[in-house]
Amino acid sequence: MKPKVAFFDFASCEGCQLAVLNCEDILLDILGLVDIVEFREAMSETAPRFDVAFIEGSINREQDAERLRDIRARSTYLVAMGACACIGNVQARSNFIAPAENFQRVYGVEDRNMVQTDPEFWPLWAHTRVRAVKEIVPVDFELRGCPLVPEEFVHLVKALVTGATPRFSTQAVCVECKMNENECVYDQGETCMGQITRGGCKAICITNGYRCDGCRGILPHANLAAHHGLLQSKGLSEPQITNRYRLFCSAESLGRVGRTGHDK
Amino acid sequence: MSAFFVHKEAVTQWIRHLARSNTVYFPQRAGQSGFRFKPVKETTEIQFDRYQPTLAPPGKKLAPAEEPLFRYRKQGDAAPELVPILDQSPRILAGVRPCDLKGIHLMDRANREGHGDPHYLTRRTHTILIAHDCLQPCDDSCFCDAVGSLGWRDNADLFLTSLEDHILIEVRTGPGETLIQGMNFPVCTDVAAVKSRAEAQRAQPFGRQFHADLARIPAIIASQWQAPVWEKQVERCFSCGSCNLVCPTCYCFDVHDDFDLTDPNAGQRTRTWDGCMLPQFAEVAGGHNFRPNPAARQRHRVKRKFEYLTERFAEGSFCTGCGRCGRQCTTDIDIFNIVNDLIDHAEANS
Amino acid sequence: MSATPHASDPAIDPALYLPRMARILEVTPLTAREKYFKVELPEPLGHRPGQFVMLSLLGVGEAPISISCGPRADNMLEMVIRDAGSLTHVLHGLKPGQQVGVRGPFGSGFNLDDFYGKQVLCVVGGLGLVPMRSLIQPILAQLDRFASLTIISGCRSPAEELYRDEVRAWERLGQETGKVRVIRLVDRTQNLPWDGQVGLVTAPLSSLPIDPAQTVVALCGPPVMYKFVLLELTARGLSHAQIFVDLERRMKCGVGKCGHCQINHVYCCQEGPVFRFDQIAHLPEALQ
Amino acid sequence: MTNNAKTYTIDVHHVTRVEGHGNIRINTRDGVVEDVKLCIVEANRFFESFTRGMTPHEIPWVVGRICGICCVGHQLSATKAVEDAQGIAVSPQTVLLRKMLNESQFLQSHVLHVYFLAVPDFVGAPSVIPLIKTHPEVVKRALRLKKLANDYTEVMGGRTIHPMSNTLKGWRRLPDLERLEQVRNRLAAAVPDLLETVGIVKTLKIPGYERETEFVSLKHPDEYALYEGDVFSSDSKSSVPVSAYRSVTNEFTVAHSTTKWSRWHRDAYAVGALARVNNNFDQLHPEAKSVAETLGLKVPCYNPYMNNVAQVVEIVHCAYNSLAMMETVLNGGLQEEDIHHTAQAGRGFGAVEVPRGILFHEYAFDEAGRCCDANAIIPTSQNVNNIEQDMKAFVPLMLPEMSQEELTLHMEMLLRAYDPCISCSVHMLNIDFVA
Ligand SMILES: Cc1cc2nc3c(=O)[nH]c(=O)nc-3n(C[C@H](O)[C@H](O)[C@H](O)COP(=O)(O)OP(=O)(O)OC[C@H]3O[C@@H](n4cnc5c(N)ncnc54)[C@H](O)[C@@H]3O)c2cc1C
Ligand code: SF4
Ligand code: SF4
Ligand code: SF4
Repeated sequence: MKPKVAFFDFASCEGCQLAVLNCEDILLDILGLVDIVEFREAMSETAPRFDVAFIEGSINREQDAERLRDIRARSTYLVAMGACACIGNVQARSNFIAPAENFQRVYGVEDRNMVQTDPEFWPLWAHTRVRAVKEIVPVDFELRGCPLVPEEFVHLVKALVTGATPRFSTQAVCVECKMNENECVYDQGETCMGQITRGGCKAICITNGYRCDGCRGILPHANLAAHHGLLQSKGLSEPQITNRYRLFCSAESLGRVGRTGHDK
Repeated sequence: MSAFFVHKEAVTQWIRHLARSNTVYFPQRAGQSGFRFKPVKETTEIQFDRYQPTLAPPGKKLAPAEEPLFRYRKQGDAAPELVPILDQSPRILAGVRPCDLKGIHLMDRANREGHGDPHYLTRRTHTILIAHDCLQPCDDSCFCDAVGSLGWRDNADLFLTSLEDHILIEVRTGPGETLIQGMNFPVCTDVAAVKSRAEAQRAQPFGRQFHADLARIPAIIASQWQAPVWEKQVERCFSCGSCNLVCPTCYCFDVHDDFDLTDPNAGQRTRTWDGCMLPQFAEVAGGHNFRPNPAARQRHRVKRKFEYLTERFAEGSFCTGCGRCGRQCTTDIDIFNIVNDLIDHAEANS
Repeated sequence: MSATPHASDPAIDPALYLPRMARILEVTPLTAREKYFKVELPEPLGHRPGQFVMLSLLGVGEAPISISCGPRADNMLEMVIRDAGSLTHVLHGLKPGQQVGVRGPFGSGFNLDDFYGKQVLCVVGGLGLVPMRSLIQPILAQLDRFASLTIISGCRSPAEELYRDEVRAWERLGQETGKVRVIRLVDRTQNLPWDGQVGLVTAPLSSLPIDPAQTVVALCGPPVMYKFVLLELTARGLSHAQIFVDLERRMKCGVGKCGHCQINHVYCCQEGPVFRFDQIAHLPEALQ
Repeated sequence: MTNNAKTYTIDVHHVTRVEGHGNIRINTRDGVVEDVKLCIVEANRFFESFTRGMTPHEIPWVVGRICGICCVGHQLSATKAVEDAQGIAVSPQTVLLRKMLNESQFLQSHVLHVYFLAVPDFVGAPSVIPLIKTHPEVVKRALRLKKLANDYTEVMGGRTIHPMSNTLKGWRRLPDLERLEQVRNRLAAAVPDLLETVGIVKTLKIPGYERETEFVSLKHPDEYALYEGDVFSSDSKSSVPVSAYRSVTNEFTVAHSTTKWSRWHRDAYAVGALARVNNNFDQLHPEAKSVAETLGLKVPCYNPYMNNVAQVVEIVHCAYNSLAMMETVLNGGLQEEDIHHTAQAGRGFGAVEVPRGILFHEYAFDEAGRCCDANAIIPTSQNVNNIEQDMKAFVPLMLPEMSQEELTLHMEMLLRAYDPCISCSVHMLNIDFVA
């Protein structure tokens, strides 16, 4: 029996679903291994139950959390797909800003006043807080990265089919940087999050001339004190450092690095 | 064997010439500060003078970051078809410096011991080494002289020494000889004289030196199991493994299987670089980790280079002093400093 | 001109990493987490007690697994596998008739010469019984060549007991011959029926009727066990040279190349996994 | 039973095969349309709020995350806005590379939309998956084209989604010319596939509903505007500079509104492929023009369902135009450029055409060079008003002829024809009015 697979999206750019659709040369082979029973971005069908639910996006509202719990109840395995689902991604930066402030900045004072005085709107903004999927329901596997790494998606699908345990890197991005023989970002006078970031992306950003901004989240064993000190020694100010730590891995770095609470 | 004294320009032409019918790797500029061993093309700049150790040592061409061990195809009840993947493509590594030359020698030893590793050794027999001497330290991170790599030339097929605008080419092996056949290079009549002129130009002292004789270092380090140096030196360590992966004498690996999407009955077993500084390196099923903290891992790495493998293979040092690990460590942990700290600590407490 | 290669290296064995195929003959659950496997190889394995094989499934992976049977002339290989991860989980789903890959045997193993004529004491914890059986079987097969055999076998609860019937058969053999003693322990009965003792494997050691001068010990169990058993044995006056330990480390190749199994300067897969303890007692990482 | 007696409540939750979440709700009573609403139910992500504090370099990289489908467009529009704010002028080489990067995404996005999201409707399939069995050649061809377009993006940008090579002042790592040459050769060889595409689209039965509207797009004196130009209106027949974009979008909130609406010269306007083809038809590549003719697209065209055809026309245009640009790069080579820049204070504006229409970005930076104000207006939010107007106009026409199912399908098709990208809904109030 081919496993029944479904895709669901929450607050995200839907780039991870697209990354799956972008596996053009192997898409048909993957469809030979699994049955896709729900994939809103690409098809109209829906299904009551599935073996594997892929969840894309962060959970920002209670109504989304409810929908997620329902999906969890209907699936055997649940996979968090992409940085939004795994760690909250860039939008989790808004957790450090007061909700009313967020609202005003995007919609202006008038709209903010309107929604603040009309109770019908309250649940929609007052409770907005960006959460990773694992903050709400148990997650079996994580496909990290912004966007996810197609090779890891394929690896996971294969493992699900054979019954093997999928293996994802728990090593720093530096490992893959060395495998690619990249020049270290620090040797170019820049700073990098690679040393404390989970690998698995083949250090693609550095390989293409950029630095690592940590989209795959902070390693469990990360030496944050050392990294913070290193950034300081390279001349970054405290606000600059905070900004860097919160670029992608905000939710995961909550309480681990930098200040917490609301910034002005 | 024979020796030639050739103008640099002609040597450059010769390397380009070799590259037309062979894969020739030569250190080439990469990025703002680094060099890489990359295949020589028509447009490649071949120069021997301005050298920085490459990001990865040339020996890694013999043990790539990821390499298939074998391919398989299951065939129902019958035994599966298994095909080992041995890379027999010929290659020439040119511009290899003494530290890396010794690194390859040490890799040869480790890979030939006991069960010989067929993948490394097959590549090795198909590799020709054109080495080049160093008369000046490449930068202030290296310490090749301190670990006895500087004079290394044993496993070179051809050994080159630059002297002003000429290069002395010493032929050391049969395969080396074939590379200069038909070149009509001017024969060097007095090798000893050229060498002593070169020797006179060699920097003194050459690069960083330890606070103790190399011969005493294994015993000193052995006595320092509990030294506070370990903890102090790794406070800043990220356990990123960079120091392992760029080292010319690190060869540990991990293994994994993968089947083909197009045919789930076929696939391959692959090995990838691993390193003892990485946190899960010594973790076993059930979660027990035999080296759970960075200090224990760092101690293992240093002792491998200066004590364990040194004794196992009766080599002066398994560290070649190339300085890569210190250069690549973003938090400036340098094996040279660790060893010196240990020596100092041992002296202070004896 | 094209470069001529160096002369071929006699150390090259192209098949070093290729598994031989074996067919599963029997799979029997021993506990909730462990299954017994009997597989048939194309030719006899030719192993010593205490050696291990690299067991693999193509497309899934490879792992070191102890040989659980004594040396034998036929093509059989017996193993006990705990569902502990990727490969072992898939192995648990296999049925007789299916194929597995085997490389080996690897490692040092026990040398029976060290045990002949001695009072043999085997101390095992949990899965340690699995490799120890490869030593116990040949001893039982030629009991007259040994002074006695004492087996102290502990596990966490009655539900985790391995080779339940076989161990009791050894016990009965002891009653018949008077040469074999089996002490079975559990840490806790967890309210299950239990006909053995309750406690740690170290408990019976202090009062065990053995002659320290005539005793040789074989020890295998989880990492925490060694330290305490060794303390007890030393207290009984045994020297390190009389004790053989069977250690576990992470292994990826089995042939001394991948570097994972190093204990200080020693390669566990080459010089081990069985060591005479005096040869490694000075290694700080040996019993971590 | 007279048609006039129809009383429907059509309520499509989370319309499928579009980017992001949107609901359609239509109430009719006794054949009279009481209410048509398009509800955007995507959760807020507050990009314009949390970008504050970021450096100029980080902005384009991060705001690309507004949308994975239009990530290149967001990145390029933001890059232009930040460069404007930072007083950076870029070289012709960089402009050329950015145009290529942008067109690579046009190719990818249009192919995805036409084949995977729209075609199933026309052949009555719920998704592309059944088509693998019934129309394997079509699916394989589509996959081949999409792969080619993706490889093109990857060569230009480093990866297909959220590429990292482009930055302020130029390219961090220039595209590899060998790989570009391979893509060029494959693209040249793909022209037959493209023409096949045209053939297939020709067989599709496109609903014939029309409503005159205002078309807004970039316009450039020298070329079919996709990367640069002023903002042009088909109503006023004139342009305003990008910096005056607020006078174009005029975002406003209406009492029953589900989103922020836009309007310029009349109650609503449309952006996207159809708007561009209408506004800039003369500058299309000749091959694209002839394809438009083959497919019966004559400007001005007021049938929104024809947007899919306009997309095919643009696929052809981008293919030929890209081949020409690749030729330029391959012949002239590429020069490394200095991309160092020290952040400074300033405000700037940027706009590019993305597959779904015109995309505006605006940023301001404080004295420390940190972002202090941000605004992005995406094509779909500009289109939403127009889509609702279309629905209001078409439902009464369709009602007498169609069953509820057909009507629902036609409404979904209409929405999908606009290729809405709701994920990017930076400016959409997330209010679901469905009780
Ligand atoms: C000499 C020897 C003999 C053994 N004998 C037996 C035996 O008889 N029976 C038995 O059941 N077991 C035995 N084992 C243990 C057995 O080898 C492990 O349980 C087995 O390796 C698990 O493999 P797996 O693929 O199922 O688990 P894996 O999926 O490999 O994972 C199990 C655990 O191993 C670690 N791990 C392994 N590889 C990696 C990696 N690449 N990255 C991160 N973590 C990793 C992790 O801690 C993980 O939790 C023996 C081990 C040795 C060394
Ligand atoms: S290099 Fe860093 S930012 Fe880039 S994909 Fe990898 S983890 Fe993400
Ligand atoms: S330990 Fe460091 S200095 Fe020594 S050989 Fe390895 S990388 Fe070079
Ligand atoms: S010593 Fe440096 S390079 Fe090595 S693991 Fe630690 S931080 Fe990484």
